[in-house]
Amino acid sequence: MSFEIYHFITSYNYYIIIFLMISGLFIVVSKGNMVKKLVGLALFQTSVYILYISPGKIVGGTAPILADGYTIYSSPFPHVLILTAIVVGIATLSLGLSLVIRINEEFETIEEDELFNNELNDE
Amino acid sequence: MALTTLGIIRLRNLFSVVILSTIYSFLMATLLLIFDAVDVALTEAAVGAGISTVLMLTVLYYTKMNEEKPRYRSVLPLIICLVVGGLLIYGTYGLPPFGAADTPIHTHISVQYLERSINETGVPNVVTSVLASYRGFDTLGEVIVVFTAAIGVLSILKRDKV
Amino acid sequence: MRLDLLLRISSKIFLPFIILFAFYVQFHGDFGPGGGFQAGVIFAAGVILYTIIFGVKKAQKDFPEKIFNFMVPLGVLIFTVTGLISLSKGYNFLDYDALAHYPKHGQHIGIIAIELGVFVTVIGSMVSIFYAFVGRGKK
Amino acid sequence: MNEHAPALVAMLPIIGAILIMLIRHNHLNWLIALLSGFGTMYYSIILYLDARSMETISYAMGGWEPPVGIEYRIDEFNALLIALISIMSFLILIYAKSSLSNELKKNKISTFYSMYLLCLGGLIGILSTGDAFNAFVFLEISSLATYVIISMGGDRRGLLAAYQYLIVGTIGATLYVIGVGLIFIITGSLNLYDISVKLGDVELYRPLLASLAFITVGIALKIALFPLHAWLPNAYAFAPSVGTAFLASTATKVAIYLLIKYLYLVYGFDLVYSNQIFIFVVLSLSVLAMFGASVIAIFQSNLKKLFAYSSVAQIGYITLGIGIANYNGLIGSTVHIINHSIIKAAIFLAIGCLVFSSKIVNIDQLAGLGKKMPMVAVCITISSLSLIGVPGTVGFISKWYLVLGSLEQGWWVVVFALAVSSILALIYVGRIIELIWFHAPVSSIVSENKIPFEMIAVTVLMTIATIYFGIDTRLTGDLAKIAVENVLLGEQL
Repeated sequence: MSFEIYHFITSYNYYIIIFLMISGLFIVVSKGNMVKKLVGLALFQTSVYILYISPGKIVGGTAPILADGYTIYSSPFPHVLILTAIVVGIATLSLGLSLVIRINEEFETIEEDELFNNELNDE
Repeated sequence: MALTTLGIIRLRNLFSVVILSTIYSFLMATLLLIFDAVDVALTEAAVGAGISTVLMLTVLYYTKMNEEKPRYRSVLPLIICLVVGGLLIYGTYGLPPFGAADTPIHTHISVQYLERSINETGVPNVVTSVLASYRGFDTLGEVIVVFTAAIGVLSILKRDKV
Repeated sequence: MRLDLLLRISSKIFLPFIILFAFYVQFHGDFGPGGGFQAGVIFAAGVILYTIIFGVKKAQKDFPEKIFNFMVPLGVLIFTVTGLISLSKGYNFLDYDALAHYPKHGQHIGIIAIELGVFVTVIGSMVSIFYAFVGRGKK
Repeated sequence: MNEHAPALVAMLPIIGAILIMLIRHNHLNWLIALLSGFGTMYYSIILYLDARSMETISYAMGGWEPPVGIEYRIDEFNALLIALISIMSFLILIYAKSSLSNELKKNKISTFYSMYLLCLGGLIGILSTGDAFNAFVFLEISSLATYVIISMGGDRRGLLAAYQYLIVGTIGATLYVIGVGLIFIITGSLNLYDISVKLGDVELYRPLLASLAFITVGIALKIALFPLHAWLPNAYAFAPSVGTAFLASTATKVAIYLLIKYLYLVYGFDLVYSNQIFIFVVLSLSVLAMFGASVIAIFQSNLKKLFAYSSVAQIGYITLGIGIANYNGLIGSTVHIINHSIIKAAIFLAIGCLVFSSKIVNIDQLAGLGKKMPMVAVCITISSLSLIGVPGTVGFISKWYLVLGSLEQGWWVVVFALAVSSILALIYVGRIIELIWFHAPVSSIVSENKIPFEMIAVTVLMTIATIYFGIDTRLTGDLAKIAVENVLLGEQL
């Protein structure tokens, strides 16, 4: 049992991630408003960043910019990946938002319930 | 952060949602700073809190400010989330504790980057050297993603010439 | 109106610094945090700020949309051409060692070149996307 | 330059896309697209021949040896698929010019070509990369390009379809990234080969299983594996005809390859298939897809939607082979990837001809087509028959291998399912064939445009291919055998 408690305390970063991730995913799958869905999607993606970054941290380490006087650096590898992921995230977001603008123009609503029931399913 | 997330879930006013997501991004940037990811923190602050907020507000200018009440409630989303969450807890259980230095992430390839970067590329910021050189092809992909998105947005939003 | 004036003047004062900061982030990326992407976003944020304060019309006159639209493919082109140059010299794609006699030197040139490519594309894309968003107009 | 073929194959389409956007000339853009498509095809064939003569080609991007740098790893299997999709997309490009100028606004055509090439480059990148994160980046390139292509269809519902796919696709990609992240935490590496070596002595079994689940579900969203298929019919229905043909014949196949790669080359046969739950889920979902989607297809009135649902069902066949996981089952899957790609290209190109000449979108408008447009009618008939798996067509070959595979495992239920789903396919295809040949023409349908030669030519070519490869099985069957023997089951045999 003590191992479990120890484990829980030392891995708290993962539980933060999981909470944020689930909230983001929940917004995406449960909300009908398209803008809100995209916000949720952004949250979902953002929470993944910590999943990558947090294991790269070393206690007592410093940012991976080499300088005299420091010997322990946190891992630069995940940082690079997440930089790419952020870029992909904003690209997706902007494309999604532009689709929302057009959808709003064409259908005058951005609520999914109304749209999908009326447009896509009745043929 | 948890509070802002809950706020985003509960609030129906989209303006507040966007502002909350900006706050979330700033908090995220701070957190990333704590994790020593300075480059990422800078980017997240500029992108998450800057550009995406501006874009979302522009969209809100065109659309309605309030989210409508969902007509029916479904348990399915909750189930999906619980399954994913359960799987994540299952999967992360037993992973190396936070802040440890002897985990595979640190001992395998990162070490090589840290040791080789200055000699092979002459760049002290290891993030830059990995980004631009060791994994330069990823960065090329990333630029192509931005390119694709920009061309796509232009094609979607440009009015057709009559 | 006075608030507006305050904004206009302060943003005019700030704008050069934002642009300057963007260039600092761009060229200092080797030593401190930053690089092409961050610099591009900061630069674009400067233009966006200008647009918000002075309106779309004036902004598009001072920073014409066409330039930014052109920058989008240009940056990717810079990037790929860098890769192709190393290819043409018999090295692997994106191997910067090909760019100069000493590998380390070549790496340096290569990193600067591709960061420039990233910078150009990101400015172009972000500003183009923003212009496309605000230029759509309410129907 | 041949030793750089791995890089060139992925980069040529992208360079073409950049040039098109730089020049934006109305007549040149098709030419540039065609040229870069041809270059890609040329190098992909060279690459395949190389892969056959050498063992595995490892190409280090940036000259950094893997796992430090990003590696492109070409074996007989993915080289085969690269060659397949680049040949398909080149042929579709020939077809594209007239069809697009009919369906799209003039100022959007250059964007379409650019997106088409970007999507192609992205797909080839996914196929050839040996790096988990690089695969994600290229997945996003192709996905973003796909969203744009879908939104360009002209129908306003295309916007909804694109948005829907964007949400689903991004969730899928993010789940994939989570899975990769878990592997990354336990191995510290992103190179797939390196990972597969390291996973052998990882004690952390739970994160491994969780990552397997995340990656599978993430990719399954992209594959449109039943019941995660909701985005696909709308996407196919509202994209421009050329876009539909391209996506149907390439995009899902690439995602399937990615899944196969993870299951066999990264996690390894033993890990995946010692897990009974996993096999059960894959098999039952495949069978469900074969039934469910076929039943839905029967009730569709939109022509493109019907064949989109049939795609979902056909994907079920491919994943079925993956679930069966013996020699014949895998060959069945591989052959079906190739065959289905050809069949669906033929069908959607034929539908594109119909849209071009008389704006036909619904099934009842097909009545009497056999008399009005015999060529197109014959093409649709033959390729639909091959969808059912009539002997003498390609569809038969893949089903044959799948039946063999399931018999070997002694799974009679699966054999039965294959038979029933073929009957279901017969129902929806039969309805179309009946309308085409045995009904009087609907007078309200007028053909406005004469179909240009190259459109007919490419459609006929694809149709002939569906018959040729059905009779002469040496090419597809043997290539698939080589791929399966040497790459997937290398250690088992």
